[in-house]
Amino acid sequence: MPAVQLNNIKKCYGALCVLDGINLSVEPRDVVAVIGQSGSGKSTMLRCINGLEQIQGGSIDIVGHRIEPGTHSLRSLRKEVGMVFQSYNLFPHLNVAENIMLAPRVVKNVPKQEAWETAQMVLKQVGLADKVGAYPDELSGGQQQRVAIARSLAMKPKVMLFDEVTSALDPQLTGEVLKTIAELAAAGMTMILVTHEMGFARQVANRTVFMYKGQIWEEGRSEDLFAAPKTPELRSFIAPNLK
Amino acid sequence: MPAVQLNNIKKCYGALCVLDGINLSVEPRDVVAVIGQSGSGKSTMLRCINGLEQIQGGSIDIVGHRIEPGTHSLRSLRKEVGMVFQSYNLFPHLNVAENIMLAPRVVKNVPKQEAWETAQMVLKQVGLADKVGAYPDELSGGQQQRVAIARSLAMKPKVMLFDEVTSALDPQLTGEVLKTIAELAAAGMTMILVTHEMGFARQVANRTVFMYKGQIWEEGRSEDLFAAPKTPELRSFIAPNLK
Amino acid sequence: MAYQMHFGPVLDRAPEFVDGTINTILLSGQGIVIGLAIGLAVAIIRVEGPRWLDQIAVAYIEIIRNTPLLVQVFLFFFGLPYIGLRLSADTSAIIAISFNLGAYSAEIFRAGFLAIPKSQIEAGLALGLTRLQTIRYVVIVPALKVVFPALTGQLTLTLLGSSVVCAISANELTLAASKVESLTFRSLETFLVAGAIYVTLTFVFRFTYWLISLWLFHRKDPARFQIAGALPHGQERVEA
Amino acid sequence: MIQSFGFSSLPILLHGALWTLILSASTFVAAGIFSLIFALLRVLGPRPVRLLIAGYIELVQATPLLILLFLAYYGLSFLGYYFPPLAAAVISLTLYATAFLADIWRGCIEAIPKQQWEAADALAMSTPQKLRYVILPQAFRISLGPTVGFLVQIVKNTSVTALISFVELTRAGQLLNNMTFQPFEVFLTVAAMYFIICYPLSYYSEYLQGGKRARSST
Amino acid sequence: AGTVMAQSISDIDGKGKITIGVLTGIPPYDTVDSSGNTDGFLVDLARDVAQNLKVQLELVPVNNASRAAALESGRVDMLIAHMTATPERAKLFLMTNPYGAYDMRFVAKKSMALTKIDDLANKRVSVPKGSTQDVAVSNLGVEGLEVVRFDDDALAMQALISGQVDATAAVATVADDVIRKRNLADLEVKTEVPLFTLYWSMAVRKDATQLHQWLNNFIYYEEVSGRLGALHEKWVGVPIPGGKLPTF
Ligand SMILES: Nc1ncnc2c1ncn2[C@@H]1O[C@H](COP(=O)(O)OP(=O)(O)OP(=O)(O)O)[C@@H](O)[C@H]1O
Ligand SMILES: Nc1ncnc2c1ncn2[C@@H]1O[C@H](COP(=O)(O)OP(=O)(O)OP(=O)(O)O)[C@@H](O)[C@H]1O
Ligand SMILES: [Mg+2]
Ligand SMILES: [Mg+2]
Repeated sequence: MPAVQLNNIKKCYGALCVLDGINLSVEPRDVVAVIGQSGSGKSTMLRCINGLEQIQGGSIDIVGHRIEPGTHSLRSLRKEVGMVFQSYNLFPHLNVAENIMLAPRVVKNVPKQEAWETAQMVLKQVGLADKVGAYPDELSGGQQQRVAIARSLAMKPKVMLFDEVTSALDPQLTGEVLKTIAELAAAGMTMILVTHEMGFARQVANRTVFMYKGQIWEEGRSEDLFAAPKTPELRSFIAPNLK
Repeated sequence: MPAVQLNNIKKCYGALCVLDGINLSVEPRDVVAVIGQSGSGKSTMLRCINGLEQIQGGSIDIVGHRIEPGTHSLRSLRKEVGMVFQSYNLFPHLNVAENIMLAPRVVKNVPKQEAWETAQMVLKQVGLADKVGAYPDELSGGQQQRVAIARSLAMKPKVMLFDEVTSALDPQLTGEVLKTIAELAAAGMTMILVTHEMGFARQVANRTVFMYKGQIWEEGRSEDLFAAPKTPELRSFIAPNLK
Repeated sequence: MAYQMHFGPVLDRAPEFVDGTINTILLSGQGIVIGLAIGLAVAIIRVEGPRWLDQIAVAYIEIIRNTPLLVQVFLFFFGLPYIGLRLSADTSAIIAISFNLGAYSAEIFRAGFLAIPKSQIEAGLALGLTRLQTIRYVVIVPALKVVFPALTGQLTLTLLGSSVVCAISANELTLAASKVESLTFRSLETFLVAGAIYVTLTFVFRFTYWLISLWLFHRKDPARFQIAGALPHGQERVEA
Repeated sequence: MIQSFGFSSLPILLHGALWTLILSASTFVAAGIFSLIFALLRVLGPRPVRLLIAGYIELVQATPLLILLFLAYYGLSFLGYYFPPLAAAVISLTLYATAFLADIWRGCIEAIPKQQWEAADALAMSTPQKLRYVILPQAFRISLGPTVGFLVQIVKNTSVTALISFVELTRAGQLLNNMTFQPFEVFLTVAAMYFIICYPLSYYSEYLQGGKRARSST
Repeated sequence: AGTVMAQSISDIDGKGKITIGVLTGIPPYDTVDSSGNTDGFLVDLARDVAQNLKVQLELVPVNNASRAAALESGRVDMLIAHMTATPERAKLFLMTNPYGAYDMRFVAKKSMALTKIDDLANKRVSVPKGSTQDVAVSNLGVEGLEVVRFDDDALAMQALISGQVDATAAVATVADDVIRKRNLADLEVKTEVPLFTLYWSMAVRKDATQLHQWLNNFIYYEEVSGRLGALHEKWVGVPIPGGKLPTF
């Protein structure tokens, strides 16, 4: 059974449909890279998958939950789907440990001791065990982003969604974060990641999806897709990245 | 007689002396570029020259006025010394013409008609004759900076001071502004300009001053200075710019 | 100056002033606690609530903010009995003060909420928090930090504004002062003393707000946090 | 004599409302003049003057208007100065409003970036010229919204002059209540009248501030 | 502004004006016209004072809480403000012979038994702040009686009408007027427990002995000439209670 299955979903703002019949199936342990021009609907698709946006048509099956137009109670779903944003969105008034422990404590009622141990574990996973007491504004962008990943991991999600998590970072910091994600991939996490880093998509993702004007224009195994793009749109999209 | 003469000036904040015995002599029609690392005291020197900062020692002779520690009434001096800032500092509530006409009208009591003609002339000089009625926030950064230059010119200054007037601009807009300054230089204006644009300093300034830790570390004809820096500090400062 | 000050007879009435001061503290203290609760609830309604509820909230806020507290006090005390709700002067005063502060603080809280980026709220939701949990754990503290100066300014106005409830004989400092005045006839001295007490109270309240802000916004020392947090993991530290 | 509350009572309230307006307007004008001076001195004056004004602002903001009014009204009499109630009311309200308005305006003046002062300096302008042509026009725009908002506070605060038997809207309401013993009707009408005066001001204030936000975000 | 404190008749003559503080807002003794001006018994008396002194009149409305300050501070030259000459007040001001009186009575629900003072035990009684009722009721010494103070007589009465207190200490004539006109059928003036008859004096500052003497004389003349009774009838509709006014 696929971990995530999008069945012909539609998402419209008024007359403008920014997702126009998307079908996608993601198997457990798949790492799917989503690429495409700005405005092609990548973020919107991700946001629909964990219910930050309502869909207008179709349905989404995800780790045993079903989202349809009008579905409202998404909390149980979100417990199992992590999401990391471009702008980190750490909570500035909480330190690293508190940021990480918050959701397990209040959403899952995990006892404090256990939440604390999980926090240390996930921090070690992202290589920041020593920053447990720091506040977000005391960290570099790359460190903040890794804490955000750790925060998601602490909920022990079955699927993780990443939305251009490195585009606000300079090249060096980008490296740190991509390394963390690659390790997660190696550990078998199911992931969908929107990215502008073609090289990374190619190396880490086993599948790549190219979006164009609200549709999935082309998709396939990453090697194949980058080596032999079929559509002229994809070809012109990846051209500058390849030279 | 030099247009500007700094005699061993000192400027201290508490124990920290950010200008530590500066001697400099600028002849009429000289164009002096001031270069140096961030924090070396370039802006401070400029600000002392037109009295925005009080000096603690030494004296400044400028177009017939003398500034010493404790000198207060600097208005007559400032009528003859123009200054342009990195952040343009146009008056946002006045349009271009009003920005330019304000000081001539209220400081020099120039009749309205004459001020208006001067405004048109200086605007033509900076290539913005068509923007006379625009408000600052309707202009690009480069245009704003050129209006700021025009505003200074309208006071018919004998000396002009420029403090990194292009560092907030992107390369294209920088070009516009530098062209304006080069034209002023060609027309014989006495100028001191702090700049990070080494190429520009080299081409437009006949003399260049290198500041280092609050002192004039090295100075001379621009060609000589850039071609054969004597001190290791200057050498390492201009090295990356030359390759 | 023809007039001779005599503070003696006024200061002999110190117990009355002490009583009045305590009552003023209790009155405005309760008003502040209830008022802030109302304000928070109304602000949440304004940001999150359905449209019709939002409109009621707006009407409430505008009515309160555009009429004098004194008139509101009169209405609560003399008006409510006409619809069968009889409240004591002190209760009416607390309610009037609470509703008054509620309207002002609602707008302040709302400004704070709007100052928090939408992405913070989405981050909370994406972690599986409910909207209310998101507000509780993610939004309130940073929002409060943004508006804390405005809020404490309003609380000072509430403390001082509580003086008008003496008009309905609610027990507080100004009423005590009137009583002393009518017994001693030393009006100027009485009101100078009352004024001095109010000024002192204001500074005491402000100091309290400052302490609260320390408690709310001051960061725990990371080093201390690590030690405290790591305590159950003694062996780990030894190992490291 | 005891009467009933009805349309015949309205003139009393309207007359009171008129006085509320006169009182508010006079207070605003007087406080405006002092506040401008105080705000400027608070920013530009010599240190002792700045401290003095800061002290005044702190002290007055920490005292209830009611007490202040009483002290000003009778305190001045004790010192041998007798003013008619309107003048006394305006004086006390001005004392109070100045402490807040001067603070608001100081904030607006300080909100103008230091570079604007320097640019004007570099153009050889004198301090009065800088204020007149560069700083105050900009500060004025920022201050418009908060100032109109504070006007609402002034209107409402005039109600405490009822204590010195100045017959403005609230006192008129009290007197009418004494004659009719129908407090609910009387005070509801009074509240409505305040609302009619204040709401347009609040609305305008919000509009001014909202309008500004919209502009600066583009 | 800035006039000297008038202490003697010649001071007042010199000024050409006398400033009198009168209590306002107590129907039926006075009424307010649509411009907020007060007219009534006390105002008429003040007019007579000015007329007899042959000077202009300046009226200053005062309330119970502010009247002492108004006189003491020099804001007014004298008070005609329903002030009762208690020994304590007499230490601070010179009080004239009484110019009028009212019967002070408790007003309460018909259902409330009030035949002796002790029936007020554990009851809440409203009074105007700083008034003689305030002093009198506060000094009754009844166990558990709570005195609730309001800005003026009308608010004190209002508190009873809206049920906020069990009783109020009020002027009998005023209370009757209110009960009749407002149809407050469940209230009544409790006649079994006379609180007291209060006589009102005018007040001047302590050192204004000449003015004080003149006012005593004025009051005597107004009474014997029938003017005083006529004015009271005009506003209150009944003669001054208590017959011949006392002197001291
Ligand atoms: N709230 C909204 N109302 C109207 N249109 C919207 C809204 N949110 C997004 N859109 C539109 O939806 C389209 C897809 O946006 P989306 O953010 O998903 O693009 P993207 O592929 O993530 O782009 P980028 O690479 O710039 O992040 C865009 O055209 C955008 O303008
Ligand atoms: N008001 C002040 N108080 C204390 N130190 C100051 C003050 N203003 C400037 N300085 C210090 O004076 C030194 C010189 O500053 P200045 O702005 O002149 O440097 P600069 O050469 O113009 O640098 P940049 O290229 O960054 O503009 C710096 O070390 C700065 O920190
Ligand atoms: Mg996106
Ligand atoms: Mg600089």
